[in-house]
Amino acid sequence: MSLELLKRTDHDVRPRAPARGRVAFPTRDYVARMRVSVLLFASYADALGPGPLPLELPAGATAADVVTALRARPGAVALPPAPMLAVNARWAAPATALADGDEVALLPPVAGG
Amino acid sequence: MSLELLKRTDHDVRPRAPARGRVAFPTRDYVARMRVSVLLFASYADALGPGPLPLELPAGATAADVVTALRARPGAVALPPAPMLAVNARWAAPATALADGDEVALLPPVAGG
Amino acid sequence: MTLVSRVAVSAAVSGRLVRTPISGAALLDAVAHETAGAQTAFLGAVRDHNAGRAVTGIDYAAYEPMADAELAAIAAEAAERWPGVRIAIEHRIGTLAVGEISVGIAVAHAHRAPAFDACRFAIEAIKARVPIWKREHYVDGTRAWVDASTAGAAGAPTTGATP
Amino acid sequence: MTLVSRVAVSAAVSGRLVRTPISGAALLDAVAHETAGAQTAFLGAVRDHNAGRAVTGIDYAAYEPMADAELAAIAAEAAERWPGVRIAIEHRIGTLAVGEISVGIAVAHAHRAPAFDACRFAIEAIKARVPIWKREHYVDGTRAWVDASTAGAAGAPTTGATP
Repeated sequence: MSLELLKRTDHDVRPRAPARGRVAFPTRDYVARMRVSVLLFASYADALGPGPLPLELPAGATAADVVTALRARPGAVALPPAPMLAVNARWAAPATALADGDEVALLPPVAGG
Repeated sequence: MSLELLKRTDHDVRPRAPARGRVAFPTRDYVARMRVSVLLFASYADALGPGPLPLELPAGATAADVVTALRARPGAVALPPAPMLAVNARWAAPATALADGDEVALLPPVAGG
Repeated sequence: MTLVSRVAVSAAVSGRLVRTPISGAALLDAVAHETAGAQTAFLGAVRDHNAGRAVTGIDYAAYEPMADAELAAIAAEAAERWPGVRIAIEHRIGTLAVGEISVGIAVAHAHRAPAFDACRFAIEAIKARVPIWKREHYVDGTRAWVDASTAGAAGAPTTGATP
Repeated sequence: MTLVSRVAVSAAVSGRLVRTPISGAALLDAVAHETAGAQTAFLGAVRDHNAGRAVTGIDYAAYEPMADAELAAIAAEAAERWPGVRIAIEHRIGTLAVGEISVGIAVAHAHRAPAFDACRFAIEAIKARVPIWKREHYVDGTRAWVDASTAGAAGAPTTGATP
């Protein structure tokens, strides 16, 4: 993944993060790196810490890149090969492109009811 | 249908009527005629009277014979060709053989709930 | 048959006629159990309309001993068909106003599938075979027995539209 | 997100997280309507056992804003899929004792089929997609997250046996 300035691509059409907590950058359309907030729950929180975990990623990073970044941390063995993900409180595929300020959650298999 | 003394047939195995209200006959196995009580409900009761209606039938009569007997009465036009029947508070086919003291109910299509 | 009037429902498997208001909460309490994580309920209430006519109330009449026995039999059959099911059924007779509950079913089981299935079975069985009839009251003061045999027929004061 | 604490459920279509006890009766009251002759309910309660282990209580945790939104979305989807459905959904979080209600769903409709179907849809959707997790407390004092991904696996303190 390139660390150079990257123009946002047109397919990046997910809902934007809420303004709350979003870091302001000099320009809206060109960013080199971004910061996301990672949330962990239940057994993932027990293994990796409760979060929220601030994470800096290259522009253009996807939700899957968050998982990759976490694998270097202690306790990451608790994560399955492809944990379920949410971006800004909505279910998201691993390929979902992230934006600065996004909230990315790693969700253990749900067990409500 | 014969009015002569008839031996009860072996196939007559429905549950007996409760002793309550049953007319005693000289012998258990040989009866010439029997009395049944006919119950009518809802629209049938409105048309034919609320009952209970005492009815004398030849021995060996069936539940269907009760319906036939009622067709001579005023208001019988309210009865469909084959009204649903119960004998002693249990659903019964028209061919069900009756015993002295039985309670026969003509039931309009049920509409509970 | 004697109608039991407003005593607490307590048996794990019960079905009966009542003459007094039905409480969904009481039925659920009756079947609740520490082993039963899933509870379902069905309540039938008097609607303010039927087959296009405004309804102001309903008289429920029954062949009482038979209806009471059939309700108990339906509860027993549900418990036999779905082992472990706890079920309480009540059907009210008498005159009910719009909004009042005419039939209540509560079911509890360790798992939700049998709890749903037994509840649905019970209301379908009640509508199919319990000798209960209803006479609707209309705004013009007239009354008519709901003729389930012509349910859904247009124009008639009947119902396919029983809840 | 702010959890609304114990205000009456009033909207005809609602779904939300709560921190306080769930009342099946209150949910049913919330959906009752004079046009709706059929009411159904599902209640999930904490069982005293799971996967062969005695359970003394459960902590329910959630990704709160997402879970709250998903519960509301499930209610809205039910109302869209079965037009005329009135539905109230509540899922509780926090620590619950055995017998306490963790999830409650009440549905009302003019007819019973949509009322049953929407209720069943809602609990299945909740179990499939609302980010809530539970940690069971066992009699020996230990606790473990219920791992729904290995539901039914023998031996593990897990559950396919969620109600």
